[in-house]
Amino acid sequence: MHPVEVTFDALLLFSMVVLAWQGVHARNMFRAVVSFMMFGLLTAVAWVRLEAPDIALAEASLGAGLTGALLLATLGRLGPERRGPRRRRAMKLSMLPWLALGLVGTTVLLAVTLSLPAPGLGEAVLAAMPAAGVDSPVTAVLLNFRAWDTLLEIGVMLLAVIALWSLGQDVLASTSRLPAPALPALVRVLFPLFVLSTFYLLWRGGHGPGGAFPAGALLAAGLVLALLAGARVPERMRGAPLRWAVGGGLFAFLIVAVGGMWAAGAFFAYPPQHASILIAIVEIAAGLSIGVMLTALFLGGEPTEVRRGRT
Amino acid sequence: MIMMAGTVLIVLGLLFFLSGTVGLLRFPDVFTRLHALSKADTLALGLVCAGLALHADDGALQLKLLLIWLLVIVSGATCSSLIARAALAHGIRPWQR
Amino acid sequence: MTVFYLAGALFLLGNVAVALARVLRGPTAADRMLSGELMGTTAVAVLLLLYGATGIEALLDVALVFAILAAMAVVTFVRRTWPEDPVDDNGGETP
Amino acid sequence: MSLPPGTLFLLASALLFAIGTHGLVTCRHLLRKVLALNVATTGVFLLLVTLGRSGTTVDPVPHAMVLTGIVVALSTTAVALGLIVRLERRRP
Repeated sequence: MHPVEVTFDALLLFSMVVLAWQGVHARNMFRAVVSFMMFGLLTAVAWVRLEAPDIALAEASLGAGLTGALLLATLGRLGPERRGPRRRRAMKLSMLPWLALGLVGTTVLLAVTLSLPAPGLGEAVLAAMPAAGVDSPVTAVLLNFRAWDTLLEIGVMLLAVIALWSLGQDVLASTSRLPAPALPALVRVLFPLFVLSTFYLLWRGGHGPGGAFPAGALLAAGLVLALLAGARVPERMRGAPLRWAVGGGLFAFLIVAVGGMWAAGAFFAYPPQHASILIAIVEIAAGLSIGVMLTALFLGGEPTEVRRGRT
Repeated sequence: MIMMAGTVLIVLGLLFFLSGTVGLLRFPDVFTRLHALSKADTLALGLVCAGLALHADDGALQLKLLLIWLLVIVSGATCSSLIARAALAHGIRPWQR
Repeated sequence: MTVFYLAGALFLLGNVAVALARVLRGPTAADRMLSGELMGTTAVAVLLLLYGATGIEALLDVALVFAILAAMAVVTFVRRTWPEDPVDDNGGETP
Repeated sequence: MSLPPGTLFLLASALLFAIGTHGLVTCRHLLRKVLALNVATTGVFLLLVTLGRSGTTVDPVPHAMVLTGIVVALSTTAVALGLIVRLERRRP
């Protein structure tokens, strides 16, 4: 490693630690949230340094982008923080055992890394790649070798949406009084780009970093921007169509999985000759559905059905 | 020669980033800081993109670099306007000597 | 050449670390958001330079995503965080 | 440089985890707790990927795990934030 690289890593990680501390303990809540968002940006750069561009992509879109927007939106709905009297001295003292614990943990980790034989699963994955139906090892693990995890992951997200929707109706959908003439223009320019890059990332997923989750996040970002610029969820979309869109990804995934059971004898066993087309279908369905789910998470409640008078 | 030009552009871009930061730290109020930061940063990123495009010899890559720069121009300009409007609406008065 | 790119990225990182002072000092929420915007643009530039250093093409996609998503934070801030309720700002310039 | 390559990242991941868990325990405000939890999660992710790099080939399995983890973290954060908003409404 070149000294410049080492310096870069050291500065990057140091800034991350400082920002993380700020993000948890800053006196002002808004400052904490902005620090946390910057922390997310730097984390994405750290993933790049660790040669994990796929994680960097997910972190940039989900970790830094959507989480940040979600936090900002929540902050606008909370009152000012009520604060008890602060006990600075006591807090500093309470840090000591934690510091000690951290030091011990670090030492153990270092010892473990240096002594482990560390074969990992890299070789095994590379050996199985020809039958995977995609060129990217990470996508192969996500959608073929360990597709089960990804299925459950989409299930977790669906559960989150259901939990939020069962809390009530979309509380975040209030509009502000501030005039912003530039905003609709921005959305008109950006929205096609969002959709375009969603499909670009879906297509990239087969060969390299990309795939359903970053693509879904971009789609969600586009939809959220449109909603923030004053667009409403169209009335005929509310209710059943929206629920189908939210559940569609998991549904398609399950159909493919059960189809594999019927055709090849095991849950999620893709027949090798159809693997790439099946993965493409799953990926597109999951990507679109993830986009809708993330938007639903941002809204924080089910868009109200306005059919009340008509039934 | 072209490599040289690219390197010079990148260095220039880095200097503009520095000037944007100086503006952010030294200027007296939100509006002046916004003014310094948005212009300097957009230009700086443009210079870095141009420099890298000169170093790359692949059309698709150059196109992507151009796209990144255009995106930053559009969103940077709009966001600056939005922040300035919000600040004004909150009763922050522009700084006067 | 690789070292040149890395040194450039290091320079930008140092630049941002200095600019963090604005997040700490405020005084208004707009100032803090502004430094966030600087951070976003700089992160794009850092990624581009790291692409130059490593040649991993996917970094350009990451930079593209950053550039696209930079707008979302600011728009959320303007539409949701700031309009309803001036977020504390312990005695800043907000009247 | 005599340090083994991943040392800095391991150190940072330990620090982040410590900051996160400490904040999770000591902070009163629920939003801060959510932020602290996310910081701790990032520490764990960094650890996973750094350890995955120590072999001869880059191991894609930790990458896939972290990708899954990021999505799960986002989902839980969203639900937690929704609950916090509801709680705040309830309180006088």
